[in-house]
Formats: sequence, structure tokens, C-alpha cells
Amino acid sequence: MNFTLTEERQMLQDGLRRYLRDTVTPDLLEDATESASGHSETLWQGLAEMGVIGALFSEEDGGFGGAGFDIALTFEEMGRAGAFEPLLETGILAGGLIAALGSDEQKARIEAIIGGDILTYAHAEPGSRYDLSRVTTRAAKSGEGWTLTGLKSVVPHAPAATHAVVSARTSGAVADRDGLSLFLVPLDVTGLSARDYTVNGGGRAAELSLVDVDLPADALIGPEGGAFDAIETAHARATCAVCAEALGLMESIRALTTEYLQTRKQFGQPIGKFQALQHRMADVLIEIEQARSAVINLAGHLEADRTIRERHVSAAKNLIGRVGKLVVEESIQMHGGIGMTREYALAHLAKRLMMIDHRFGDADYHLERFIRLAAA
Amino acid sequence: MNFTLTEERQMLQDGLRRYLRDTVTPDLLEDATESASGHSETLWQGLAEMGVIGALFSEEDGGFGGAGFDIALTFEEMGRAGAFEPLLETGILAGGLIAALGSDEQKARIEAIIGGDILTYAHAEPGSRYDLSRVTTRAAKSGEGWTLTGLKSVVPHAPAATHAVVSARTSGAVADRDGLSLFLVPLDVTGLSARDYTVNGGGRAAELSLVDVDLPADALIGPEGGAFDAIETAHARATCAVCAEALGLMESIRALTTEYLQTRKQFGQPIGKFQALQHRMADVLIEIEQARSAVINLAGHLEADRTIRERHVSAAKNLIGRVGKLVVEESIQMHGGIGMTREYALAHLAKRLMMIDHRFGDADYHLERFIRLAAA
Amino acid sequence: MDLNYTDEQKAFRDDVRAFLEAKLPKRLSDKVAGGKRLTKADYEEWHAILNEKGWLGVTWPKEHGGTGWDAVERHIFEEETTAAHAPRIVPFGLNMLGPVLMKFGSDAQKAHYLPRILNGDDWWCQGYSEPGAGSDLASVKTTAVRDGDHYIVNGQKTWTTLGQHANMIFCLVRTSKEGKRQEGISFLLIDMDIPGVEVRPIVLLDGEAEVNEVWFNDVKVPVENLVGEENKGWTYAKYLLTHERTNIAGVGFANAGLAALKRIAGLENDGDRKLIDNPFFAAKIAQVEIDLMAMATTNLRTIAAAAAGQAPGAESSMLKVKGTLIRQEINALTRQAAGPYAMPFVSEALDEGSNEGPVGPDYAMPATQAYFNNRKLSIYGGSNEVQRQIVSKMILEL
Amino acid sequence: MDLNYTDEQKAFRDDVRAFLEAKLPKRLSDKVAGGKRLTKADYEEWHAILNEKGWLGVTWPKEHGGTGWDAVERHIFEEETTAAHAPRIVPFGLNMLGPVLMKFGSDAQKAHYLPRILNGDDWWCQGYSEPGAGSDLASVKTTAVRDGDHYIVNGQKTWTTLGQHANMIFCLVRTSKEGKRQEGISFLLIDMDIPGVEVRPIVLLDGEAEVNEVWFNDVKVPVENLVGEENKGWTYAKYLLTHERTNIAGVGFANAGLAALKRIAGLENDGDRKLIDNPFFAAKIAQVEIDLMAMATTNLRTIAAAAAGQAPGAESSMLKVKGTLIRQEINALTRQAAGPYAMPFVSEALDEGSNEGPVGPDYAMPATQAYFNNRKLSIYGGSNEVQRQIVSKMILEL
Repeated sequence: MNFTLTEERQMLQDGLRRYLRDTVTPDLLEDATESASGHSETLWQGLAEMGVIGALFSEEDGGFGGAGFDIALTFEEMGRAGAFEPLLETGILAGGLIAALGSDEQKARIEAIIGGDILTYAHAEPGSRYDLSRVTTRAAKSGEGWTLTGLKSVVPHAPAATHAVVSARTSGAVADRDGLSLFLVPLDVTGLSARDYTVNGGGRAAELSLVDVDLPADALIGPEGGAFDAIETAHARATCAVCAEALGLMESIRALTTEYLQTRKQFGQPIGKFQALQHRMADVLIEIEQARSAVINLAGHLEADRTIRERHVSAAKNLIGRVGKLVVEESIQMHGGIGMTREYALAHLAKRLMMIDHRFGDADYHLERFIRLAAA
Repeated sequence: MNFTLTEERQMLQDGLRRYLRDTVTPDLLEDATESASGHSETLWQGLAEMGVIGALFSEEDGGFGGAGFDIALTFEEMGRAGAFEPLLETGILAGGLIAALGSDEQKARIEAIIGGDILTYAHAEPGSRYDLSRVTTRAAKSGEGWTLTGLKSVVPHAPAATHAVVSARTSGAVADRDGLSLFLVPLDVTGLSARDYTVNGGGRAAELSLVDVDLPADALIGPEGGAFDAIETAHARATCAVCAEALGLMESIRALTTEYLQTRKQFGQPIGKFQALQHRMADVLIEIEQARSAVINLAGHLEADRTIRERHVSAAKNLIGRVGKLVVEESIQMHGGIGMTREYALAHLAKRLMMIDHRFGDADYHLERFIRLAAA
Repeated sequence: MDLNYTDEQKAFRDDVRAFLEAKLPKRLSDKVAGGKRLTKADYEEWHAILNEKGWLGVTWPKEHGGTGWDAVERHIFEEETTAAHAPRIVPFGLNMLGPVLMKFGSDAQKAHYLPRILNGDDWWCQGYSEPGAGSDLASVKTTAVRDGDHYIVNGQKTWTTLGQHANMIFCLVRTSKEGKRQEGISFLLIDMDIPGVEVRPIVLLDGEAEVNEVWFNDVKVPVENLVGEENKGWTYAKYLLTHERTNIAGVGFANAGLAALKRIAGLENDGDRKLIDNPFFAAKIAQVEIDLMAMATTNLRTIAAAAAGQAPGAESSMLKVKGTLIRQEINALTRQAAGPYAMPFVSEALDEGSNEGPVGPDYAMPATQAYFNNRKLSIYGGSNEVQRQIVSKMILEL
Repeated sequence: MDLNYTDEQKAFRDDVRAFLEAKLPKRLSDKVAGGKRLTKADYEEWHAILNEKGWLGVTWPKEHGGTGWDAVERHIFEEETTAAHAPRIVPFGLNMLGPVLMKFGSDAQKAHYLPRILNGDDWWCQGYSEPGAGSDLASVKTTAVRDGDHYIVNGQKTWTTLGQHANMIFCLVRTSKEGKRQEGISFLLIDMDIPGVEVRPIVLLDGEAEVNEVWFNDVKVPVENLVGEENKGWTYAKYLLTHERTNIAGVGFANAGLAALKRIAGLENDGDRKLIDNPFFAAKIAQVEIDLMAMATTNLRTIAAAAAGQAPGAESSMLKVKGTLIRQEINALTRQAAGPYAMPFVSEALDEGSNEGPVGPDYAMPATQAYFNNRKLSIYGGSNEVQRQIVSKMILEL
């Protein structure tokens, strides 16, 4: 039993924290969202150069990490800084799926990914909500290759990416686990159109429409119709990432709020001297420690058997969702009016934290799933 | 729209409150529980003489009340005093069912009930939990009369009662609504045995075992197999009563707790000066006002159509269950150690309030039922 | 005890319904129901329609052109207009300043300002809050120094709702530093076209700019714009606050929000069922609905007491706390119901007639907006913490 | 980062399991699992079994006959004994007084008392709390006045757990009224057989009498029973409190409680299904289970830090608050699960071998008892309010 980071990870954490603290400013974040690509080229290149993308891949795949605690520490730091870059989509989802299922030729792409190529991942569809197997986009064999038709919704960082890993149904009914396949799709391919927009919490995403998109045979990643397990594993890793990001956001929000309570005076004294707020803030802190433990539990079981792993996925996402909401609402309330203004740092952090509950299943979705997994 | 009591009800409330305040003491309550009958003969006779039992019956049935607000005000005062007498079982359940379904001959009994005869009501069974239609006790025709066999659980005030209104299945499967019949059963009848015991919150109850209990034909109350609607209505009225009782208990607990906060000193000042407790107590008060509104809503809709009535039954019982738990737990916590001692008045009130969640369906049971009623 | 309206009240309710049916423009109710931005012209249009009917001065006595309604009638009107998705009545002139002028204003002030509030000549905003003051209203720092026939005003107000549309502002200003903090405050009416007044928008976390900072730099205000006596402004300010608390429970908004939530939950897929059939989500909706059913009666009890002549006391603090918690819970559930489509933010889609349609279902983005925007409910108008303090002191006597 | 035990720790766990399998009397574990009353003889029996193995002084170093275990080993032992439904080790001599004597006691005190604690010659109880003091321990009013070779002790202690079984009590007494309140306190060992000591039971709201009042009326205590220096008792008292906080999270109890809750919910009918299949109830169980999974890791993090030599600080306050909330929630759900049979109260049924069996299922009455009894968890050992204050001050620096 050991809760300290290895020396390598400690160095990565220290370096990343320092780099992000020095680099990420409110202006950088706002410019990123306002830009056509929806992210910061400077920040992304900096992360790539630091080797942060490589930390998300195993040595076997050309990286130097890829385990649960690598993911957790990286995204905790991203969250602490309030940064949003295509790290999750590139490194965990698209990149992770290529690493898991790709042919040697496809996996050759990972080196460029670690170097800074941006990918995204298009799986969810209008009406699929958080249901992993609900895919109506169809891929049909045509000659040597494939033809894809369907809609993909809220694809983060699509405006910045050159390619997307896209899920499509090659067989089976709408919610079957069997019959799902993955394809590597260039985003400038004929028949693909995107409507892109900003998202709450920073950055840009897009709705993708695929109408008779023709792809070569080697666009297929992994076995035809057999991608579900890899998709589920990738979502487990992505859930670990956003839970850790949420933890980082909570820590920054806690620091902001505590400082505000210490300095803001009302009725003649710092509002942090009001006992009602002290006790509520103590409860917030206690719950953040619970969130930290949930992230550790998930990171530590990400390589465990499916049942155990997914149990921790749902436990962590449920707890993070509940604690995230508490932290958002209490921090805004304790700040009062200033906490409502976009100019103040809290607004961005709070929105980003709240939006994490809308990714990969919200607290209720995972509560029900936790029960189902226990019964199975 | 009018939220004031009629003059008659105001008089009843004032008189009852004064009488109970002057009569109910911790010793009286403890002696009542310790006694074989499990209630206070003095108090019961006093209530009968004041006409409190009559207030639960309509004029048509020989009483002078019987409406939702009569029930609510009576039981709110009983709760305020922490009193437990066979009022619910005699006046609302057994008596109410005789009034609703009885023949003229059976209804002749109501005069004696109003005068102080004690009845009880045996419906729930081991394993039926809160399910109204789940009755396995069977009544079979035998000659002119009936033979009953089955078990009835947690029958309050059975040790004090001469008769019980007992539900039994004359046809249908275990959870059918059709096929339920009611019988008036003398508790000294051959074949009936009782194991009696004290209950948390005061008073005594019993497990009844009926083995081939022979009853005459006129023991049947109402239509053979058609008692469910009347049972449901009686439970609606009983739910109104225990919700109002809970409200009265909350009011007394609030008064005790507020006084304690005002007088108990710690760290050099009354603990009521600690803001964290002030804010929590304010929230408790706000929720007690919600409980009061829920009781008013239920009392005001007790004579409405079934769907509307039952919607308010489940809404009120759910809200009362939640608020009751909050009041119990916060009041004990704010009292600290003294709140844990049986000698202090809070213990009895808090236990009685908590036990109300175990009668006629708990908060969760009614939440689910509320949803089902809305969908129907 | 009777939970039902009297026949007269029912008839009045029917009148209100008929009026709304006939006169509320569908264009406006569609915007309100759809969570779109309302323009200044939208509000003015609705005010004019109400004024034509004589129903704009909802809280005003008949002698000043108001409705003369009692608390129950006002409640019915509020209930019906909210259910019909009418725009809200902008409260600053009508519910706040109007009653203060009627009670404490000079005859000249009444004669000049009250009609202009009704006919839309003036759009008032509120100059109470100052930076760093929060719920501590008495810590007024904006100064008004007498100089002949004028006051020279310097300082800053903040959280001035819809100040961008206003031409007039009523302000608390400090005219004396003697005595207690409350004793040196005066209540001043300021024309925002006077040089030295500057309005700057504050963008909130939902991206909208409905509140403003208002700066005063040597603003010359004629002394006849003083309401009542100099240094007595705190009395008038408190009087205004009790009027501000009309409809503090927000039951109408909560009912409308709950109906929308159920509709959305009935549309959203959740696996093989609709979200409303998810037992966990259904339980949360049912819980808040049960709370709201009780809250509505708590509110009616207070209204009935007010109609019977009892002054609303700390009860309004209880209504404020529970009412905002319920509305915020409904907002949170609606955001949750929107699922992944809670994320897109397309500001233009909130404007009428924009070419940019919403991303995903049209209810999704407004759900997120409303969730973040309505965090304000428990902060402004005296934060919920201040309200709990009032309950603790006034009712519990702690 | 590694969430798993080392091989050595796993081997140790296996040893503990084997020992419990072989030596824990089924009669005792049945009583614990069934929520029955434990007698003094039951505790003494289990202490003797542990002492024979050398495992009674769990927190003691080897030189004094203890185990010498580190924090992780202690945690494993706690986890396994709780899961096996072993009686708890009565903590007053072993976890509280023992460490104080080892650090501050005289050689004579150590030589005399420590072996008697292990071999069961003395049953200690704690004389800290006084009436009206609550969590304010420094407000000690019981006096000890020096009179030759003795102290004359007068006053009253309360909440003395299992004092009815004790022959010895360690007390905080006031030996001086000079200076700060904390400065005049001494730490005294008192033989309860001395004339003038009286023990009176306090019946709690679950009907049980596990705590007592202890009265001192001119009790003559030899001066050699003073621990450490006169007027320095506050230092020793605080040292004791940090040791009291071992296993403050109560994860083992929570795990056992959760398992029992699931078993009961799987037995109870709820309409046509079992209660555990009721989605609302299942959600509540899942919620507390998820909280407990995180809590267990929060606890292990603290234990790992302690094993690495870090002194437990305000973290133990966080563990106390969350740990008690989780246990109380499990108690509340178990009471709820018992349904109507939560109501019967048959005191005799809690005694081993009583002719009075339980009413309804055997788990029902203990569920209600445990719910009411465990309201104490958030009150004693420094109430959760005091713990929040510590967190606020020490960690948040508010």
C-alpha cells in the first residue's frame, strides 16, 4: 500500500503544474475559445514538447506511461489550470483506440500524435445520450472500402482535428453491443460536413454529418463489428481523465474560495469568520477529499478486470458528479455576486466543472449503472 | 381561500391543547407504556369526555366533525403533547371503517365508541410491509358464519381493545385488491391469541394469531370481497392523522431545541449564538413550515376524488417522513449528549416522530407511489 | 380552512385568463417560453398593453392609476401571467420606486414621476448595491454633497439590473458621516443623461449582460430630486425592500419550470426508455414537485395573512430561502435533463429571428443558461444566508 | 501509487484470519452480529483470548507487552476483527490510559498498571466529560485539593461509558484556578472502591444504559495516583485524545453494517419484489456504498501517512465527520429496511438465552436500537461541529 507518486510521475506533475501556471492566463483561454480552432496552439505545442501526450501512451506504444495514475495526474493538472486542449480526444480516445485496436500501419500514427497531431473521437449521436452501444451511423461495405452515413453530436475539438475516430454500425440493431466498428476519418473527406460552435466551459465542438462518406478499406480500426469492448475501455480511461480534471478544478475553486473568504469583508469582518460559512466550507473540503479518493480508486483499478474496473468507473463518476455540483454551487454562493461574473476566474472553472457531469454519463446514469453492475 | 379555523374547531383546539398540557406528564406516559393496557385510562376518559373522539365522526354518524381539518387539528395536539392513546385505531380506522361500511346495527356501536370503547384495527401482516392489498389471512364461509385463519402484525393498542376490525381475504390471490373483506372480531374469541409488547415511541401493540376463529355472519362489515376502497380511504384519513401528529411533535421538538439553544452555554456563550447552529435551525424551521403546509394540503383534499386525494396522501407522507428525519436528527445533534438520554423530554418525542415513518408507508414508499399515481 | 378560491376570485381569474388569451402577443410568450432574449422594446410593448387595460400598476392603489388589487388578486394575476409565459413586469419603477414615492415623495414628485412610470416615459433602475458591500446595504459609500441647489454625486453602484435600458436611477447616497452608518443615507433620484453618469455592462457566467455598473463622477443632481428628508433614506430603503419581496417565493416561475422539466424529460431518450421513466430521475422530479406543492400553500398562507392585513415579517425570509432552493433545483434538473446538449453555447440562437439555430434540441442551451443565471436567486435581494439570519433572530429568537 | 497490500501485509492478514477462525468463540460473534447485549464477562473472555496470543495491546509497543504493529497492521487487524464480528476491545485502559502512562507515567505506575490492563485485573473507565461541558473539555469543575499525602476529590463526571463494569477511573480534575482554564488541570487515577465514589446509570433513548454518571464526594486519592506533574493534565489529556482517534473513520463497522443492510434488504418484501430491488432504496444503498468506497481510501491514505511517520492532524477530523455520517446513514437505511417491525421493543430479547424471542425478523429491533444509539457517533469524541471548526481553522485557515 503506497500513496506516493513514483519519482518520474512526481517530476511530470511538478513540471506540468509549473508550466501550466506560467502559461495559462484568462486571456489565453478566451483567445483559444474565440479562435477558429477552439484551442491554444501555443499551449498544445508546449504540452507536446513536455511529453505530456506521450505520458498517456504505454512504452510499448511509443509513450512512457499510459497507466491510470499517469492519466490522473496529467488531467488533474489540466483541471487545476482550467486548461482545455484536445488532450483527452487525441491521447485517450482516438489515440487510445488506435493503440488498442490498430494495425501496425495505423499505430505508426501514434508517434505523430505524441508529437502534436490532433485527433478527435466521434461516437455519441443525437438522442443516444450516454448510452454507449446506441449507434445508428451505418458503415456499409462498398467495393474494397466503406461508406458511412449518420450524425455525430458534440464532438469536442473537431475544429482543431485533422481526423476523427468514428464509430459506426456494421451490423446489429440500434443498441446492440455487437456490430460496432471504428473508422479513421479525415475531417476534410467528401460528404462530411461540420457545424462547429463554442461550448460551455471553454473550447469548441462540432456536430458532424456524414452522408455517403467513402473510406478506403484500411480506414477500419480493429475487428469489424467487434469494437465495443475497446470503446468501453477507452471510455473508462476517459472517465478517469475527466474525474481527475474535475478534482483539479475543485482544488483551484477551493483555493479561490478560501482566499475570498479570508479577504472579503462584510459587516465589519472577513466573511470567513462567519461560522455558518466555515462549517459549510469544511464540508466542501471533506467532499473534495472524497473526490480525491474516488479518483485514486479509479486510477488504481483501470487495469483491473472489466467488472471491477467498471464498478470503479461508475462509483467515481457518480461521486465526482455529486461533489462537483456541491463545489460549484457552494463556491458561487459563498462568493456572492462576484462569483456570478464572467470576468472573475471562478466563472470559467465552475462552468467547466459542472459540464463534466454532462460527459460520459452523469451522476444518476452512473448510480444506476453501479447498481446494475453489482447485480450482474 | 381561508386558512383560519372555524370557531368550533378553534375552541376544540384550544381546549384540547390546554387539557393535554395540564394532563400529560412524563410519568403518565411512562406508566401508560408500563401498564398492561399500554395506555392511560385517565387520559382516554378525559379525551372521550371532551368529545375528542366524537370530533372524528361526522354528524350523520353521531359525531360532530370527521372532516380532514378535524382530524388534523386533533392529532396535531396529540403530537404536541407526545400523547399516545388508541385514538387513531378506535376513531379513524376501526370506527371509521364501521361508519363507512357498517350495517345500521354495526353503526349503533359508534355511540359507545365516541363514549370511550376502545377498538383496534388489524390489517398488516408479517411480510406485507406497506402493501395495502397484500393479505393472506383467509376467511371462509362456514355454515351461517365465517372462519378466519392468519397472522396480523404490529396491531397497535390491541392490549387495550375489546374488538378489532380485521381484514381477511374471502377470494382472490395474495395481492389482489378484490377479495378483501372486513370482520369485527372480539379479541377474546376462541382461536385468537396475542403476543403483546411495548413499542418504540410509547404504548403497546400485539402480534395476533387467528387459528380457525369462528365468527357469526354479522361479523362481516360491508360487502364480501369489496372492502379495498374503504380500506384505502381509511388509510388516507389515518395518514392525515399521523402526519398531523408528526407536525405537533415537530413543533414541540422545535420549542425544546430552541429553548435549549437559548439557555445552554458552551465556550462562554449560549450555543444558540453560534451561527452554524442558527442557520441549521432556520432550515429546520423552514422545513417544519413545509410540513404544516403538507398537512393542510392533505386535510383539505381528504374528501376529494380518489386520484387527487391519494396524490396528496403520498405527497404529505413523503414530505413528513423527510422532514421528520431531519427534525429528529438535527434536534438530537444540537442537544448533544443530553438529547441522547431517555430522561429528557426530547427522547420520547424524537422516537415517536421517527416511528411515524414506519406507519402507513415510509417516505420512499410514498415517493414511488406519488410517481405511479401521476402516471396513472 | 378552505384551500379554494372564492367565487369572486375565480371570476377574477377567468378575467385575467381571457385578457391574456386576447392580448398577450404570441411572439412575446414564445420568446419567454423558449428562453430567448427579451429586448427593451419587448418589455415596453407588454407594459403598454397592461397599462391600456389599467393592469400595469399591480401593487398600486387606484388613486394613482393602479389596480387596487389585494394580495390574493395580485397572486392570481402573477400565477396566470407566469403560466401564460408573459414577460415579467420590470419591477424597478412599478414595484420599488412607485410605492416609495407614494408614501414618502413630495406632491410634485408624485405628480411628475408616477404617470411617467405607467406610460413608459421613464425606465427606472435601482442604485442600491455597491462594490464590496454585498448584502450589507448600509455600507453606502457613494456620496452626495450639497452645493447650492444641487447635490454633487460621486461613487459607484453595481448589480444594476437592466440599467442599460434605463434613463433614471434611484440611489442610496451618503449625505452624512455622523452617527450610525444607517443615519447618513439619503434617497436620491438621478437622471442618467446628466453628464458624469456612466453605465458599464457586467457579463455574467451565463454570458449574458443583464446587470451593470453605474459610475457617478461629479454628477449634479437638483435638490428637488431628494425623496423625503435628507439622511432619512434608510427608512425609505427598508420600506422599498419589503415591497421588493412581493412574489418572493416565485411559485409561478417554479410551476412553469417544473412543467417544462417534465416535458423535456418526456422527450429525452435514456436507453430504451424516456428520461422521465428513469426511476432515479423521476424520483428527483417527484421530490421537488412535492416540495413545491407544500411551498405553494406556504405562500398562500402568507398571502392570505397579507390580504387580512398582517404585515409580512420574517415569513418572507422563509419563502425566499425555500422558494429559491426549489427553483434552483428545478433549474439543475432541467440542465441535467439536457444531457450532452447542455454543452453547446451559441449566443446568437437566443436572439429572435437569428439565422443561427440552436444546437440539438431547442430547450438544451436555455437550460444551461437558466441554471447558471439563477444561481443569483439565492444571492440577490438579501442572500439566503442573510435570510437565515433573519429567521434565526426574528422567529427563533436565537 | 499502489492500492494493494504488500505480500508481508497479506501474510499478516492471513494470520489474523486464521487466528479468528480458530479462537473467536461463535457464541460471541453471534451476539455481536445479532446486535445482542454483551456482558462484562463477554468482553473479559475476548480480552483474555487476545492477551494469550499477545494481541491485546494493539497500539502498544512490544516492550510493554504490546504488538508493536504499525498503522497498516493495526488497520488490517481492525478490519478483520470487525468483519468477523468480534467484540470490540474496550478502549479505556488499552487505547487511552495505556499510551498516557507509557509516555507520562512514573516507573511505578507503569510497572503496576500496564500489566493489570493486559491481564484484566483492572477495568478502566474515562472521567473526562462533565455535566454541561459538552465538547468543551477544558471547563473541568471537579476539584482535587491537596491534603497531606492525598487529594480530596469532589465533583461529577458524566457519559462514562461502561463505568458500571469499572473498578478504576482516570480523571481530569482541577487542582488550580490560576491562569488559563487549561493550566489548572491534573490527570488523576482513582480507585472506584474508595468511599465517596458513586456510579449511576444513564438510560439512553434506545433504552440501554451503557453510559453513567460518576459522583465524587470527598474521595481520598493517594498523591502517587497523580500522573505526571500537577496542573499539566491538559497536555496528557490532549495526547490521549489523539490516541482515542485511532480508527476514527469506523470503516470496518461501516462495511459490516453495509453488508447487513444488503442482507436485510434482500430479505424484506416490498410489494412483488424484494426491497433491494426497489430502485429508490437500491439507489440509497449504492450512494452510501460509493461514499464508503472513497472513505475507505481516504482512511488508508491517512493510515499510510501515519505508518510513514506523519502525525495525524486535522485529517482525523475529516475522517470523523464523514465516517460518522456514513455509519449513521447506514443505520438509518437499516432502520428503514426493517419496515413496520422497527416499532416493537422487547428489551429482554437482546439478552443471550432469554425466553423472549424477537418480534418479527430478528434484525428488526436491533436496527432501530442501532439507529438511535449511533446518533452518539456525531456527538461524542468531539462533536462533528467541533471537528468542522478544527478543519476550518487548521486546514482552511479561516
